[in-house]
Amino acid sequence: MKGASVLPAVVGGVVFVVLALLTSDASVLPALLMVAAVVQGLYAIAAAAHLAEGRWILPARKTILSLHPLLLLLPIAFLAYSKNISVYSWTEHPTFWLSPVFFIARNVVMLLITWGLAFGFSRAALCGSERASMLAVLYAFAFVFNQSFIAFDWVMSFDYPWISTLFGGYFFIEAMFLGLATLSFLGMRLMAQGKAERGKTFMDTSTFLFGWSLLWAGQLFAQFLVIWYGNIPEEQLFLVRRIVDSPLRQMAVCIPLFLFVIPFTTLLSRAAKASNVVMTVIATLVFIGVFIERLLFIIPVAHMNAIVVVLALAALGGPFGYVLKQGVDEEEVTAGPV
Amino acid sequence: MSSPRAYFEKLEIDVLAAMGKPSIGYLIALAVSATCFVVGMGLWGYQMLFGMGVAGIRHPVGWGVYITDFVFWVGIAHSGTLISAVLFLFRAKFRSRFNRSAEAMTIFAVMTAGLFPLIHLGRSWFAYWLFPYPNQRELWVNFRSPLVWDVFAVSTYLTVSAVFFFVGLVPDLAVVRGRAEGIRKKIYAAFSLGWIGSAKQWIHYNQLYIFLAALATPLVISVHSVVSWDFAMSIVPGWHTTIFAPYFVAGAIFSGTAMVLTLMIPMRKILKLEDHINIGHFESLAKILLFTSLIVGYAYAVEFALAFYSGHTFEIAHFTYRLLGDYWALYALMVFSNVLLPLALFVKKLRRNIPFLFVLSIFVNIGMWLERFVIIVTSLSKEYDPYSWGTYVPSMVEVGITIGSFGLFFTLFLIFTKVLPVLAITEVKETAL
Amino acid sequence: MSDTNRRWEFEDEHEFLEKLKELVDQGTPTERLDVITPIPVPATEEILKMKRSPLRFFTLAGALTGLSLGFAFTIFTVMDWPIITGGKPLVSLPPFLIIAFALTILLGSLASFAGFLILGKMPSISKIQNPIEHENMFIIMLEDEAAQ
Amino acid sequence: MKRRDFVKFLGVTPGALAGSGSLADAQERLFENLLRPKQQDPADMWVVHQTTCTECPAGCGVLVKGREGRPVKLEGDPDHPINRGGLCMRGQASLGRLYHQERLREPLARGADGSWEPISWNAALDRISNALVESRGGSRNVYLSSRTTGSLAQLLDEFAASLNVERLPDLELFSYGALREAYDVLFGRREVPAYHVEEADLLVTVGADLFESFISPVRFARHVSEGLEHHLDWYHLEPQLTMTGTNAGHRIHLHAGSEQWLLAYLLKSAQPRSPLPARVLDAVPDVTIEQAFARTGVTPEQLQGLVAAWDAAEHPLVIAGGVSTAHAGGLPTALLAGLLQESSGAIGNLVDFGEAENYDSVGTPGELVDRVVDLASANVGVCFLSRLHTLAPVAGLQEVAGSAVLTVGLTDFLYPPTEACDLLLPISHSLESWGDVETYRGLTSVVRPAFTPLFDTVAEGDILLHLMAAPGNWEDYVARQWQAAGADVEEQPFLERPTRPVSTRLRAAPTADRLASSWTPDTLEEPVLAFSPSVRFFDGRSQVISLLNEIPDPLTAVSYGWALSISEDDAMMQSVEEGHVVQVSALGSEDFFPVRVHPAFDFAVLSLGMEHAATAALPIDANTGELIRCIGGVELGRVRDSAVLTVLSGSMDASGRGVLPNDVHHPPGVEAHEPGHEPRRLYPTPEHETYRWAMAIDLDKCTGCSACVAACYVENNISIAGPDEHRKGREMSWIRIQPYLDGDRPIEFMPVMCQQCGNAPCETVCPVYATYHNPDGLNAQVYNRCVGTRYCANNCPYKARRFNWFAGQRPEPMDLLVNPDVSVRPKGVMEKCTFCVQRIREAKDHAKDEDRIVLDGEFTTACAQSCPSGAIVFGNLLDENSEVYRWAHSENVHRILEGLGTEPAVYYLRQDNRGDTGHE
Repeated sequence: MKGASVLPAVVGGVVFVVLALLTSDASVLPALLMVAAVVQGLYAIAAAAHLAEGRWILPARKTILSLHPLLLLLPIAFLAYSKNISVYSWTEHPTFWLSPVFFIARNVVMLLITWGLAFGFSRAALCGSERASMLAVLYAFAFVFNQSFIAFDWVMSFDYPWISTLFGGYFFIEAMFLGLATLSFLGMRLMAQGKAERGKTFMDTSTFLFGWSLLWAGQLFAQFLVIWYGNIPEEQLFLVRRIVDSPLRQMAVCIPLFLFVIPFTTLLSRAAKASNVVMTVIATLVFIGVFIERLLFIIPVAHMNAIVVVLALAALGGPFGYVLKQGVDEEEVTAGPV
Repeated sequence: MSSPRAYFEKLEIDVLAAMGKPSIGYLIALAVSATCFVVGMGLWGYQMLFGMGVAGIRHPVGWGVYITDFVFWVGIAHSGTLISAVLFLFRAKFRSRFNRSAEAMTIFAVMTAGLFPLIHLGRSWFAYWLFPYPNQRELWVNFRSPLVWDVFAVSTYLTVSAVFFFVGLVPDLAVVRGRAEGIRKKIYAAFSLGWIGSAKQWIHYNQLYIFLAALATPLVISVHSVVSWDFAMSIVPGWHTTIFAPYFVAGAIFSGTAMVLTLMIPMRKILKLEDHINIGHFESLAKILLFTSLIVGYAYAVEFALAFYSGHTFEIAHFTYRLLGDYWALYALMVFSNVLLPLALFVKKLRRNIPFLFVLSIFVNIGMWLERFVIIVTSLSKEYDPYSWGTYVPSMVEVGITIGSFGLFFTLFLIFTKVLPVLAITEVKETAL
Repeated sequence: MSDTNRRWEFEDEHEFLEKLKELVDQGTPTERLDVITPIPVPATEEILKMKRSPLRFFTLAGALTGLSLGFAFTIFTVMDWPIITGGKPLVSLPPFLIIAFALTILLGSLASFAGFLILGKMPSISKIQNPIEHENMFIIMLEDEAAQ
Repeated sequence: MKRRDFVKFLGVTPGALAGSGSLADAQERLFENLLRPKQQDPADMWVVHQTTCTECPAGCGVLVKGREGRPVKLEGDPDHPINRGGLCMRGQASLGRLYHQERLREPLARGADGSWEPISWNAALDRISNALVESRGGSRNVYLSSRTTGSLAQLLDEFAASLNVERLPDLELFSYGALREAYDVLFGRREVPAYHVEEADLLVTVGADLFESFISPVRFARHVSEGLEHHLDWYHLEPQLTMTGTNAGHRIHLHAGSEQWLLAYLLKSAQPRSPLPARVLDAVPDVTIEQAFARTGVTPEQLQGLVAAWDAAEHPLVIAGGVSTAHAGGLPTALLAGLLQESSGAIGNLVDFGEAENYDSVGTPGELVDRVVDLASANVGVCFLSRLHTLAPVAGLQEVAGSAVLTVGLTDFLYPPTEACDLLLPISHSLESWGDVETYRGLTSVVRPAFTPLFDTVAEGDILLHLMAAPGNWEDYVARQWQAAGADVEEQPFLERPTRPVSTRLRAAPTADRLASSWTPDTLEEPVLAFSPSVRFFDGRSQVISLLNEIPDPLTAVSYGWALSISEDDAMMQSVEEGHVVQVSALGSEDFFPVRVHPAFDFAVLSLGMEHAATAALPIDANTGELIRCIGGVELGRVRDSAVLTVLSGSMDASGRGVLPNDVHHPPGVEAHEPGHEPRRLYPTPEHETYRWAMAIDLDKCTGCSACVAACYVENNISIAGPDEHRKGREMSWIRIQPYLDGDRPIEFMPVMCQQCGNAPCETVCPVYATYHNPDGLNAQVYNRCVGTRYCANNCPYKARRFNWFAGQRPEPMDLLVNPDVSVRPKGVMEKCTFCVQRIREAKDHAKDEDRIVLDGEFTTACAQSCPSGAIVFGNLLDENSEVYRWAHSENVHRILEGLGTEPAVYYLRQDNRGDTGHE
């Protein structure tokens, strides 16, 4: 099973690196952001479930815990991308925090640490040792800081010196949002393969998605309101560029729609929470919504090539999907309902 | 274990015993708290008579201890609904040991908090102008002002918490009714609304309780977000920052949980409820404490780091001042109590050590009060224009009124322990099986 | 003796449930059966084939009213007397959303509570005056037809 | 502003007094005839009288704006030749003297136990008459007053002659002894000439504090700012920092007492335009640049620069004065300055004896000391002390006054001299009585009563006339004087007589001799104690006015109490800290002074406000008879304890904060927000239809004199907070002069008031709409809607909002000093600058009646109106022809904290690096 997951990872990684080296703009960034978010997010959920002794993750546990090779892929991919670091305007006037070397170094180190802890946690958890809990906690720390720095460094620093202190938190909330959506997919596949029967815990995943959409909306509003109300030109410029000037501005409306309005309203009903169709749609919308948002962050401030964006996404997303599929297929029938 | 009924009976007896004749110690405590409250109100009167100037607040520090107290008490109010609603949704069993007192605490804390916006007004006697009604010239309030949001958020919070509290009480009031005599029986009967526990009642009751919990949860989040926006909506460096909403919510839950510990640990002893509340239950609270303290710590770190990350003159100047300026000692104590000390909870031994938890909870209460004070005062005392810089020192009036607010809170809580069952009897029964 | 006005009391939940099931299986009309329990026993709902409580419609109605009222109210006031503050647009939806949210929760919960009282027929004067105490017993009551 | 449009004069029919009639009913009759504005004008009508300010000898013309029979505001008279509309803070605040609670309200006589007891006017005057009669038996009567000119001087002489009273030379702390002595030596004219700085292209001032107290500060401020228009180059050399110094393009610090060396060097090194007699030149020691540097501490570069500028200039003008002529080297300094004026051909035009100040009757403290010595032996009968706030400078005077048979004080306050008095006659304020002032040759201005006296007070003139038993009253007397001059005192606010050019010839012999004899080779030993001119208290006489204590000193930002200002280095060397209360050796007295450590002050100079000189017995310069204001070799004594100074400035360092129009900090690669350019926003800034009231302030012209602050206080009924509140930072001023340290000048002054933002952060946060954006672009404040959350103040980045921590105190009769157009704010509400909305409303109503919009310059705010240097313009930004539009769209315009996007309506103008070398 390891080999099965390592190989595609390597392939995808190579393709991605090549793409990154060929391009000189930010085209590969969205893919990098997405995969970093979803994989780290899934692990975060696994860790949380482990600590909370949440039973609801059990069926897909193995699958998730076998994702760590993809986490190792991230530092490599990031290094390749950082060849195009000049897409950040601050590189013309580096500061202490924003100097290319420090920038690249700290991110690579953090990605490696995150991978290491995820690896350790997977090992410990699967062989059920005590150290798992401790590693889970450490991973949670790593996850939070890593996603925060991904937010601040990879995305926010495009609009230097604009800052939003919640940006980091917003990112790891979204990462877990994606994680939950993935979990929902896994649950459905497991049920489809008859390896688990519909039960309370699938509902729980849906309920979590429901709650998360509200939480996410809160995070979004908390940032928007402060900037909208403060009316400080430098801050408003960030929003103006994206929702007033951006070529994608019409699509901006999709973000709250896909990530909050639709999930929240539909999942109000208990029936929807149990329905495969609904959950498939919702989980997909979450993925699309987050991806659009990532694009929207970058488009006004850095050039991207549509084809490369898609190819890069395939290069990293492909292995990810494959590994999950493999994992689920190799899961043996679990005791108890999902 | 013996038959469930035996346990039920014992539980009822134990809990209702707590509502029996007040001890001398109780009466003294009540007298002291009441006195503090009365003195505090007296000082408020004095302030209204002579003017706001008797407080220490000054130009440019327009807000001081009063707003600090407001935020502090609203924060305290938060654990109640959190423990009740959120944990209910998460089906966390240990909640049943705390939800009753926590909810009571919520209500009393909100009432206390509600006083401070009035106290800090230059013209308290016109406080009603903040309520949404048209004056003679049909001028309404300014719904764009965070202070009006406060009015809505806090009053909603009080109402919903009260409803939630009462609904949870109904079956227990019926229990008390069953064991009470004479006039007390009649009163409890009336308040239990004729609850008998028939299936037809339970089915609606369960629905109601879930919905109230589901509505209260986002409310908890929103209320303290709104409170945080009192600051974040401004353009004051140190206030105007996006992380405030989640940061304050976490802080609120943090301080609220600490207050639950502060109250429950002695209460458990005094009311002899050791059989029903065990160390495991406290450990669960300790975990919440640890979790929220980590979030708070994260917020401290991010605020600080990004100030320097951005290179903004004002941000850098402000956070340097917060760290090294006139109030450095308070800031240091705050970081110690809210971030460093709680890290000890990673150690299971300490998580389960009740004296330690008690001491810790006191530190956290102090630390969280200081957090609000530091945020409010340091930000205002050195703002944009250096000509208008100045440091603030609270006056005795402010100190007195603050003590008075504790007086009010404890008076109400002490009365509560005597008139209502401090444990959610029915739910404890439910979870005991 | 006939099956009218029978009353069974159990100390144990399971015995109670079994008896209840038995009664229902015997074909006792569920509307004549009533149970009183010191704690909620979800199982009874299934046995008695009770319908899911319509309380949620109260909640929904209340919440929606609150939401719309919140926006209508705030927008009306700024239109009624337009006053510019801080260069913000007259109809400033982001702030108004906060008011609307608060009212949604407020009316939502109040409506739910009202729904509870109405559906549960509370407060009930008769039950207040002479309540039935379960005394921690699981009770089954069978009313006679006359009571219908 | 057309004064004639609205000026209304008092119609007073001269009430002929029966010669015998008692003074009391003379008063009655006189004021019955004064019209009572209440009856003749509706209460909402301003009644404006033209008169002359007597707060200091400068004699500026003022318009007294009265309502309901009481004056509530003074404004500079736009037509008056001295101030042309400007008025200094002392003038603005002088109403505070009129309405002062502690003003004498009735005649007082010293009781047996030494306490004051009321006495009737007639009784009091009879006592004096009797004493005068008794004094015929050989004892001498003396009359001492502060500077007296015009009709009163005339009357005093008659009085002295008719009642055998010796009139002593008038006592002034600023007697210009050195200058008058020097001009006497040089040209035989013992006078203070007029200095026409507006006609010079290079101005070199040596210690002359043009903007604080030197001759006529308001006029100098106007002339210098006119000079700046045509690029007047200005070198100011002084031992200790003054407000004037901070305004000079080149401010050069030199060692106290070394001025003569610098001037000698300049005289010798510059090319003379009209060569001086060899004999005179020989008397001037040759000073090499090294010597000059060694003596003065002025670097060779600076010296050469100065000489170069002097040679290059067409009309250079040097003025010595202030502290630089008030020490042992004072006379040679003044002499050399005179010689430079002579050699540069300034005498006769730039230095004009034709319009010399009228100081005829004023003696120096030195002269007075001689008289006292002579009087000490004689026995004094009646001793009159009129309008004196101190006798301290003249040793022994207090004793002489005390030993007199009857000492009569004519005064409005219980100033220290009254301790020597047996009888006190409360004299009317100049707004309550007739009179005139001859400021300089060729200009006499009327002092005209604006309303009936508040208390039982009488004009000095009437007292004298009564004692002389002369017919007619003081008003008639003044009128007669004016008729004699062919003018009508009723009609003319002032009388300008053509002045004959005065021919002067340099008197070589005495000049040379005096130079040689008075030359002092040694400069003062450092550290030096200097008595700085005080823009707030003049020579201390104005310190009784509470408002002037409330407004901080522009240099030190200290409001209440004396403070000894020292540089940071001195503080370090003397190991004292701010607030330490120390003793100063030189003064010997038991006085202790709290220390104000000030980065901008010069090393080895300790400065103390001139108002302190009014109480300390300072040494007197033998050459000139002038008070010594620079004392060498002082030491700080022990630190007694520590005090909290009432410093209103939180910090003077605004570097990189975008407050001052200097570089606003932006992170690298981020371009500054360019002025006037509207940034992209999520929602637009409000538009305005007809008016967008705005203000523009030229920081190059602003001298920091704080006249605007005083004007604002009086116009807007701002309450006085007092020292204790000031220590808590709770001042109430709506406009403040913020002093900033900034490489450009020693101190930058920045007037800051509510910026009336287009996107005002304060407005949105108010829950009750107590503040909002009105259609004219004003940030309106509705006092009676305010509940006092203070949120607005927290959120105002300019901190322009003031909260009423307590109910404002207005001790009777100060309660009469209220502008009825402006509500008095109750406790617990927020208040702030409204751009004088009451004036805006008045102007708009007026325009509406004539069915037009308000014209530019039709009215202006109190601060702009009062500004002596015309640094503030106010108007409608939407009117493209308006002055404010021109200013706001000129170069180097800046708005405070522009990066916040608040779109303020106050524009600040400043040339970058004005004065290339900045302060040396």
